[in-house]
Amino acid sequence: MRTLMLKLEPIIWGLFGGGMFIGALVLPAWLLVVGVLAPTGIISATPLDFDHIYGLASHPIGRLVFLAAAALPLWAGAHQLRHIFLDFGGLSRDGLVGGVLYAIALVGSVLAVVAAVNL
Amino acid sequence: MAEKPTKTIVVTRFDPDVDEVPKTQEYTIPVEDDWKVLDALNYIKDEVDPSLSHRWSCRMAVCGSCGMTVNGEPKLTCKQSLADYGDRVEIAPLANFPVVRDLVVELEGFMDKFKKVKPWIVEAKEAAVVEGTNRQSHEELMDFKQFSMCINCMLCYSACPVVSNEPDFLGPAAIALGHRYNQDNRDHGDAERNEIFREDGGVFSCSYANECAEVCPKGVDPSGAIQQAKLNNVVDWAKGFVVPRGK
Amino acid sequence: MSELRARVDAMRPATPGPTRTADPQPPANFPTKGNYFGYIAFGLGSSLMLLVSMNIVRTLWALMEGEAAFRALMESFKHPAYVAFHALCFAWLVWVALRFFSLFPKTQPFRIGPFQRPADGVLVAGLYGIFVVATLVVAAILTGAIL
Amino acid sequence: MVDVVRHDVVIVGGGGAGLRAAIAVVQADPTASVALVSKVYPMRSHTVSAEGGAAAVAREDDSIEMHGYDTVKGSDFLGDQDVIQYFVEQAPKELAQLERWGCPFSRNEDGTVSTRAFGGMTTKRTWYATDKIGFHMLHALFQTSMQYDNIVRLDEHYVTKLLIENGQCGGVAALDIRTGEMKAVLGRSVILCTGGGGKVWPFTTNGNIKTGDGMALAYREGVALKDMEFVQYHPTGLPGTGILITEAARGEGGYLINSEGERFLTTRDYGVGKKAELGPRDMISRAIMLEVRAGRGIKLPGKVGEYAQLDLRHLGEAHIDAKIPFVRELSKIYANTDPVHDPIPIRPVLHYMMGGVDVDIDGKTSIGGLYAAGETACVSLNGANRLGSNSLTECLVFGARAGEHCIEHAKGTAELSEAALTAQAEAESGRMDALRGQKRGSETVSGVRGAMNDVMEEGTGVYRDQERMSKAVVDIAAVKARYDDISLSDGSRVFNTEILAMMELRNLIDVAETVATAAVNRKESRGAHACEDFPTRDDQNYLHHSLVTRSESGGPVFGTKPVTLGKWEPEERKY
Ligand SMILES: Cc1cc2nc3c(=O)[nH]c(=O)nc-3n(C[C@H](O)[C@H](O)[C@H](O)COP(=O)(O)OP(=O)(O)OC[C@H]3O[C@@H](n4cnc5c(N)ncnc54)[C@H](O)[C@@H]3O)c2cc1C
Ligand code: SF4
Ligand code: F3S
Ligand code: FES
Repeated sequence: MRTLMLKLEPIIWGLFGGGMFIGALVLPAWLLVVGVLAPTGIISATPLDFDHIYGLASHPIGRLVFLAAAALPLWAGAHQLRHIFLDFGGLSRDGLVGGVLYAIALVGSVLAVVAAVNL
Repeated sequence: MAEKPTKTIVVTRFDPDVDEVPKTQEYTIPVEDDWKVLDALNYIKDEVDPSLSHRWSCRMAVCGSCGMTVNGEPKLTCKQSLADYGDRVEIAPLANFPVVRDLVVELEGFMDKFKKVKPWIVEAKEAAVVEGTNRQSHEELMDFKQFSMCINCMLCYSACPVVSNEPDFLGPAAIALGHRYNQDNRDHGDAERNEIFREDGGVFSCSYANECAEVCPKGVDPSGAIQQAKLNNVVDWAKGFVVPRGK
Repeated sequence: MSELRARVDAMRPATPGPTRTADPQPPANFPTKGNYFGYIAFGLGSSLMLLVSMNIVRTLWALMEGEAAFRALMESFKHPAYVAFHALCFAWLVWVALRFFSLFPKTQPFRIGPFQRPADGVLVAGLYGIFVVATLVVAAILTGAIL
Repeated sequence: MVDVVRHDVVIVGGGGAGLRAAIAVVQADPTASVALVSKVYPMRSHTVSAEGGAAAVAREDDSIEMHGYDTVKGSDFLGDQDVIQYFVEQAPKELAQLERWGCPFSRNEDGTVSTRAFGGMTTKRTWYATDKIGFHMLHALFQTSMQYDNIVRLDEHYVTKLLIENGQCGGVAALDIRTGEMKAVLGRSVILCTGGGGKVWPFTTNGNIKTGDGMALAYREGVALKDMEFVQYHPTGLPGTGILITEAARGEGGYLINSEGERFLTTRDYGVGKKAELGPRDMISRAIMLEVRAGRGIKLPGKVGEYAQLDLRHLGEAHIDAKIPFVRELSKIYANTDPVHDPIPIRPVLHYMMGGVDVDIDGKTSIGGLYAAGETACVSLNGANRLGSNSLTECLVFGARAGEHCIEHAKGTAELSEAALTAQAEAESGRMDALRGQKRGSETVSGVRGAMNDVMEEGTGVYRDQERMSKAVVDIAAVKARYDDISLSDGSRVFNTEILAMMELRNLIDVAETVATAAVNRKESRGAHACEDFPTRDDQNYLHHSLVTRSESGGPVFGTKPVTLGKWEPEERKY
């Protein structure tokens, strides 16, 4: 597992970098609007409205943005967690931990693709 | 005459023939206000306890021998003012290194890593025998100049959490040095070095803790070098897809 | 945390030295003090992205499944615990984003093609600007204020 | 039993000269094996601290001839002209080679290597890398040397003795500092590249490791030390620490001023003429001393005495940061002065030893198989006064030449009796064991070192006179006696730095003794040797090199050797 991970480092790191970027640009707004302001009624409920969001997400560009915002930060998160784990002495279990984390990211990405294609 | 101010210097001592593990020893000494931390150690060595061992030479922040942990932080002791600390100053060997004696650490591990990155100009394969000098624009020089300023003082290694945990990690200074040559337009060794950078313990082991850059006394910014090297590797790797390797 | 140790083989040479050495000590301030704290908080913060993005995957999935599923999901977001969690993530990620952007410039080569990398301060200011604008635009789109 | 390691060539010292020699050996013979023995990791060698630059003809408006003449004149006609001719011819090749090895030289607009003005040089011929040439040169050489697996480094090994058998040098006895054990490092030829001995004096630009070891090692085996009275005082060191502010600061346009704010090198006649701040070092150091004597020095409390100032303010921040950033960094850290806003306090400080192990142009000493190069050697390039930026180039040119000749010699020589050489190392090992933690009288290493420093500062300063020099000869003998009463307190084997300090002190005292002896025997003023009672140069009686050899009983014996003249006849040295 670890050997495979080492081979794939450049891609993973690329995904990580992209994920950090997209995550930093999109996620805070998403969290603020959909996660806090709308549910508490501080602003109107439009962001929670199916038609509105569906409209955004089904647009070709919307699909891409949603897909990117869903899939890439998964890799960023998985990668960072793996490194934190390493920083606390997890080298001997890096293969396992990294494997699980990246598997999560991979599954999430696949689900995101399926959803983004099929909506 | 007014009494000179004094400070208590707490020094880590270790003699492998006698001590199981390192211990500390305190020295209360008169100090001058323009002293560097190193001056206090030299005072102790000369006037109080000649059995204290520490490395130093240039006392002008350029030879890189005098790195130690001062009050928990890695410092170049000939550069660091003693006056920046209170009455008690703790001086220990650099973290993350095996300790040979007192404040002297084992450097051979670093020398191994240093050599691994091929820190020399690799000539182009078909290069003709040259006389004279290469041309290099100021901009080309600036592509790597910063990374050539490393004095091998090892502060960055002693600050990096990855170094504590991954024995194979090439580490900040060595990678910065390899990257320095990759960025030098006179060098043709990128491919070989990138290969090494991709191995276990290469550039991708760095978590970008950035502490290496924080502690570097020479402004080398090894963490920047490592991230740039990662980027180069990704580009390189992507190119490898388009143009298969093994030409 | 006092149990935290550097590996005994950290920085050990390929061929062991001729005399016995004392074990390496870990950096004294790791992980709770100074820059280390920031670094760890950053790492943990960006790991939050994993959770947040999973939520986006979930949202996408719900969108695919249809209006009922989506509505149920949105309803669940109204739970105070969920709101608190999202608020925490928001604050943390804003900080993560700012730290990320301030560390970003030096990861770039000094020259990109014929262009000289701008001064770090300028780049950081630019990135902060992009961050603010992007956040506002995304928020505006989500709220339906534009588009 | 001591460990025995065998190589073709043994090089002592990993500074500029030692590394260049090592590379020269393996390039001349790729099968040769080299032991590079150094008491510190090579990149810690004091070459690292050189700031200003390295000289070699590079520009259209310059010529080999001019570089030669400047060097001869700088040496006050005591340089050997065949050596100087070879040096100036080789210099551009060596620096170009260093460039191809990756040294990050500063550049001109068109991408060629940039050169700057330096003291005593007619035109801009000093190649530089901002103000850290030594650092970059050393690291480039060290890193380049790493690609040769047959250069075997023995880092942190302290050479205590040359192994000599039948008048041939067959290796060195080296103390492994890490283990405290002696090794016999055998080779068919040995090059000493151990650098200078600035630590003889209390106030010096030199680092802690510059203790004249190579000079003393050779001296103790009967090799003569040449021109030892000539030691260079650099005009601009920081008071207190002695840290160097490079001549490049003046090369880039800095002024020297006295307490009245007067640029005294232009307003008064100190012999430097229109060159002003870019006059040779000996003259400018004397000018500063005379200013101080005339009451125009600036006083500081404490031991550092009076000083002058180096004013860079008119250069502006941008120029300072572009060309001499390290000067700014050093001034800020070690003098609490930002040269952009305030003049830097400076005073003359001991910097460089023109003299050293007597060698010929090939680096050969009087002992077969023993060579020397770099600051530790005296190939008679520098004569009575070195021009700034010639010495780094010297390390390259004569390091390479010594390397090439010594592998030739090694190939043509039979091995010496290994048993005999090892027995000597064995004896050294015993001596070391006895020395470690030895209890004698009440003296300490630092106490005796301080006494030696005081004697030499008093007797062999910028200005000298017969009375003070004679006194130094007597006093240094007394210091030598005190040395035998030193007690040591560190009895441990591993990384025992006290025993190193003890052995270094021995070397320093030997060097000091030869300096004082040579000085008192030169009753004239020439180059850096300025006698107040003999204020002029006397070519009639003193146009010769001084040699000091060690007598059977251990004392110094004075002798002389002719200077090789050539196309440049001695003339009055006026700028
Ligand atoms: C502050 C400063 C600035 C200078 N600036 C310039 C300049 O701008 N231009 C210029 O041309 N020159 C300059 N010089 C002079 C020049 O740097 C030196 O003359 C030159 O570097 C000497 O090089 P070296 O190789 O002979 O010796 P060093 O670099 O001193 O190396 C000596 C080596 O010998 C080893 N060694 C010594 N003793 C022993 C022993 N007993 N056993 C084993 N190893 C031993 C040491 O470990 C070291 O590796 C400057 C000098 C100083 C001090
Ligand atoms: S990168 Fe900086 S901290 Fe690390 S060894 Fe080099 S100079 Fe020291
Ligand atoms: S501290 Fe270590 S983790 Fe990377 S950025 Fe520096 S090498
Ligand atoms: S003594 Fe040289 S860097 Fe501190």
